[in-house]
Amino acid sequence: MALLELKGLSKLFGLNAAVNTLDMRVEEGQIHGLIGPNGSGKTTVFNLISGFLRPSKGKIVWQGRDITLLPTYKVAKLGLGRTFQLTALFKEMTALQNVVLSCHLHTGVNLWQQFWRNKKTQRKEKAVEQRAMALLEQMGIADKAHERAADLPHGHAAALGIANALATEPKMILLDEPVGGMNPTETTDTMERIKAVRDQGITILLVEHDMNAVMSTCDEITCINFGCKIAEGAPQNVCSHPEVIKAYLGEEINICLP
Amino acid sequence: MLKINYKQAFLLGTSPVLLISAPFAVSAYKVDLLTNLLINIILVSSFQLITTTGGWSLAHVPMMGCGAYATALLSGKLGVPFWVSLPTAALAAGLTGLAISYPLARTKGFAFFVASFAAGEAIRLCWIRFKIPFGGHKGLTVPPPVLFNNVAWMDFESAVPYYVLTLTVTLICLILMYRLNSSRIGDTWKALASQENLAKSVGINITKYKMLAFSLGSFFSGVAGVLLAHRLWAIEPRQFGFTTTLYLLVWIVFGGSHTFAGPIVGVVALTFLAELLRPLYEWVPMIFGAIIILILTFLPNGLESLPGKLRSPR
Amino acid sequence: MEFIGQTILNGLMTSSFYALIAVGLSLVVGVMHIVNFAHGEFYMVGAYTVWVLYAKMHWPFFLAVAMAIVIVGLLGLVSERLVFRQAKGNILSGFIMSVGLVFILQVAVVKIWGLGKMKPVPAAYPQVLDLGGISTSWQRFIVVPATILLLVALWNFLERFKVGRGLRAAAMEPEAAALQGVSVKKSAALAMLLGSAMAGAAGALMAPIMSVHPYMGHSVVWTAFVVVIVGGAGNIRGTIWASLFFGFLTTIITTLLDSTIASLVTVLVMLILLAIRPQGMTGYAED
Amino acid sequence: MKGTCKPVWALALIVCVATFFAPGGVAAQSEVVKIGYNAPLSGPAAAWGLPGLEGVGIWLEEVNGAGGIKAGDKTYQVEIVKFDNEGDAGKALLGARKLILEDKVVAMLMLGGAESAVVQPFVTKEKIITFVLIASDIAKDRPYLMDVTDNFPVYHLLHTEYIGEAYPKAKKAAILSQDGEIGVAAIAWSEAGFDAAGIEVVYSKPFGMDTTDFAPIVTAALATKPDILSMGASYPEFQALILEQAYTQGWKGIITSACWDFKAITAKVPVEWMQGAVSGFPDFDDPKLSKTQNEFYAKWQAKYPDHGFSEIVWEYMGGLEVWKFGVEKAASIESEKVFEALKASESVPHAFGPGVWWGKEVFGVDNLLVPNWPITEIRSGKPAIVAQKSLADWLAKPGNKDILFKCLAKWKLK
Repeated sequence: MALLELKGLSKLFGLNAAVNTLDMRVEEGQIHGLIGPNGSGKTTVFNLISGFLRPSKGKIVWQGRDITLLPTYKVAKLGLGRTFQLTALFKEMTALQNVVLSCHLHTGVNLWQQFWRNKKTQRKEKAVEQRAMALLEQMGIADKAHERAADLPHGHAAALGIANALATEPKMILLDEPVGGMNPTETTDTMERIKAVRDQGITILLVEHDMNAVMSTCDEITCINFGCKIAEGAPQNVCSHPEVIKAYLGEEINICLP
Repeated sequence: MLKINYKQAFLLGTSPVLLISAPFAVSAYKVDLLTNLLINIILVSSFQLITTTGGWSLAHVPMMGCGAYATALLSGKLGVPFWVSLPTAALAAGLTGLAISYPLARTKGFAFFVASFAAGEAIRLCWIRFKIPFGGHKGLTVPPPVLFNNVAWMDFESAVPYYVLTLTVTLICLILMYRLNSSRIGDTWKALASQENLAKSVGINITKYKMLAFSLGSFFSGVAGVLLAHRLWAIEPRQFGFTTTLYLLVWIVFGGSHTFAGPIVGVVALTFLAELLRPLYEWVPMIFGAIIILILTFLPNGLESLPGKLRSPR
Repeated sequence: MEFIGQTILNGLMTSSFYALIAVGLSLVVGVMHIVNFAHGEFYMVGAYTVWVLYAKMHWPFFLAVAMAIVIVGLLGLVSERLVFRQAKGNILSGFIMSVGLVFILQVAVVKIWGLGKMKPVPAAYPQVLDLGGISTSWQRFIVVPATILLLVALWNFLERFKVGRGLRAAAMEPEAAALQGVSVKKSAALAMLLGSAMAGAAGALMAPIMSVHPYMGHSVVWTAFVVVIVGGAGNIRGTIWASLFFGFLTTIITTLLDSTIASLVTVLVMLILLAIRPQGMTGYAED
Repeated sequence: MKGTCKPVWALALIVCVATFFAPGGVAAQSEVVKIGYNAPLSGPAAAWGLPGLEGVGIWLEEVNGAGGIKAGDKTYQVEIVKFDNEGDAGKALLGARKLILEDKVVAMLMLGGAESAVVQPFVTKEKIITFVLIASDIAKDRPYLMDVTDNFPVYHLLHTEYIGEAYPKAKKAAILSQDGEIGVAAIAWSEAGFDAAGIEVVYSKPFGMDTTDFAPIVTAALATKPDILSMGASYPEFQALILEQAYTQGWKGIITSACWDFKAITAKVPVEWMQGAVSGFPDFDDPKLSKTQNEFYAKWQAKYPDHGFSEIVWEYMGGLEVWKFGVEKAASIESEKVFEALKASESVPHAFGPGVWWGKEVFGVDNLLVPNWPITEIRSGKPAIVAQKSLADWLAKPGNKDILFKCLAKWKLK
């Protein structure tokens, strides 16, 4: 059974269909790439899955359960994390505080305990902090734990974004352009970390413009244009698909395999 | 746990002495001013709880009014003692806040602004329209609190004992609010104000947290309302009208809303300014207006950002 | 029958007053994203201009109205330049600054012309207009055609002229407008000029039939806001419909019940609409 | 622990700075007697406070110029200490505390209304005599509150009686007044007056304080076809708008009100239409008033040529005049003694003639100074005194008292 399944998903803005009867399956344990030219509706798909937008038609099925109309925070609770384009962070807080806050779902501390903070709560908070620190370490930014998120350079900010998403203990994360605006070294590093996350058993759905990065990491790719699926399959197959080449014509024609 | 150094111990020891001895150094009128100032400090700090979540409520002063009206009905009409009516009335304000926070939490930014005004105004119009039990424009009378009968120094009709009572309540409220603000809950509020979408995506139920902030803010403003009502001995709807709201906003903008201390700095500074300018009463609104425009132009984050600016002039 | 006719006439006149004051505010809120609380004070300055020019210096009424439009329009332009531009699009700063402006203008007017009782502005057209049993004064009736005239003029300006179209675009889709080369600063200044001029016109036309005093703006500005919110900021057509709706709603409820209930219903209608459609109403989305 | 300390220090710091910065009270000079003026001086309600200062200023010049006020063998210069309460009851109480505790005033002038409820418990405790402009503020638990100038709303009984006598054909009356303490009092007393005069009250619904558009209200009132339109105690800015509406909606009849802003009204409606309108306040140049009043008016007119005259100009000053009378009688400036001397006087001079103390029957205490109240009618574009009526006579008429009590009970004022 697929982990996530989109069934005939559509989203209309006025009369324009940003997403048009899209069917898609994401298998567990894979890195699944979602590509398409600018304005083809990739981010809209993410927003639909994570509950920021309500689809006009169709269904979103998560582990066999219909989550189409759930609000975002409940989707997150079910184990579906995400990051944002241009990396959204809690800018005024330190990197560590960011991750601690993102552990929100799994602190085991209710509101009253958060306010009162007895010994037991403090112990629990300590544990959360340690877990957050471990996540930072995993993303390679442990040395930046006490810097303000707003002051982090772009590469580190992106890593922190992923750490935030991981903190929700997801089964799957949606990454929205994780390497956008990075230099080649940063890109390679980040992609390696993403692979490491996958190897931990977390499924990844990824929107990315950097074709080299996509081709070298993804196990499976879906290409959409004008909200419609035009190709799906292994990277090599999608890359050479005539529809895909046509869609990318005039944009990034130099798609090549490594 | 109890690692207090000497400086802290000294401050902690001396401050209560100063706080309690201060009123004996000045006239009874000044003591009343101080009492009013303390009440306003609760008001701005409780407002800060709400602004932390990113919403500037225009219903906060009517929420204070809820506390005042509740205590007027409880202790004035039903004869409930002050001890009981203080928390009960504050709770009433908190519950009213909870009720109106549901529609309000759905809105944000500009829409929140006007919707909160509508909610506050609706409450105020109810006090005016429903003469029973709210007394219409005439308002209600509130008895001075009696804690113990026939204890001279506990006569809360006079300024100094009431100041001490207000001081105690203010301290308790400030400590609670400060803890709240610096707890994980406070962090979550700040987080959802700065990055609502990210907060949602890490599983925070932002509606719940916004409603929590709004009702807690209303609860503490209700406390301020109770203290005000028992010092004024009578309340009327006009006291909780839009002019008071404007002054509340001016205080906060003047002090800055990003830190716990900012709003308090604002209300204290402007209260003194107003007292110093008393001889120029006709000009006071204009001076306030000019100050506000200048502050927002040159110091957009309020007085609290001044030390930072002085340290690192850009 | 007469009672119903009179109520319809009353509702019509209230609606045109709402439209006159709200359309200008709608432009300002829509284009500049500033909750201009001083709009009511602009209205007050318009009324004072008519009092000074028409009642004290005996200029012809419509010349005084025209002058009020010009003066208040310029006042709006100046306050945009000196005050609102500093808010840099921050809604809260803009609002608080406009509150500062309210205090300044009120005190200035009190200091120049004094407080005390309302300023008497005689009716320029006091004749009674009798429409078969229902009646009003010409002075009051004039507001209806004048409003229609001003709104048509504004509409034409926004439709026909390039700057006007740019302004409308800036209100509806700020990013798209910026892409098309509409200067944000210029359109803000223009919106402020036009919006304030409308407030000046409202004050000037209402001066003979309202009480002219330094705080007269306070009572109308929230009504104007309710109309703008429900009609959609920057949406002229919506604002006019909302004016008609609230004009008749308040008139009917005031006639049958009382004015406090009318205010209560008005704010509740706004609250409910905002709760149902939090973003839709304002014409532009946040963030 | 750290989290707990911070607010405590901060607060201590604030309070300390406050105590040291706050300007201290100035010691009272022995030769000066201070009177508090606790009224709205800024904001929307300032129209009820500022004009009074004009009259008070003229009075001070006169009294201090003549050497001051004599209390026994001592002479005092009178000083007015102003406090702007912005029309806010809470600020009014703060002001009362400042004036009495810090400035040591011996009497206080106030507008009254909602502020009285808030200020009176404190004033009663301090035993400071307070003069207000609203007679219905008088109450048993406010022994030191007096109204010595304005007989509002009591004189509504006399206006209505006069209308009943002068216009026997008028049978139906509509009362339009705002929904506030003052407005509702006017409605209740007017209703009693009309009832006693055999006139049916067909409309008496109070309108909201924030009303700006009177068309629907007037339409609703006129639908009851009244012969008389009473504006109760409508604020001047409301009166002009109500009358403009009544005129443009084609109504004709007898108009009455507590007082006029005649200049503002006749800007909106023709003077002829206002002919015969009944009210209780003459302009002070009325030849039927005493020479003192005429002279006061002339002086005021010379000083403030473009201000419109209103009873507010006179009323606070009228309080001072009565206080002066009390001081001379008591031969002391002490508040309690002045109060007792005033209450012991059989008759106290009032601008409209000698007045007597009344109020016990309705308010529970005789703290209202009642002269024979003038009735004015608009004659050739100006209010002119046409009669002077006595409250005692009205009350003596059989059945009148019962009607009054019934109406007060109906409006929950007793």
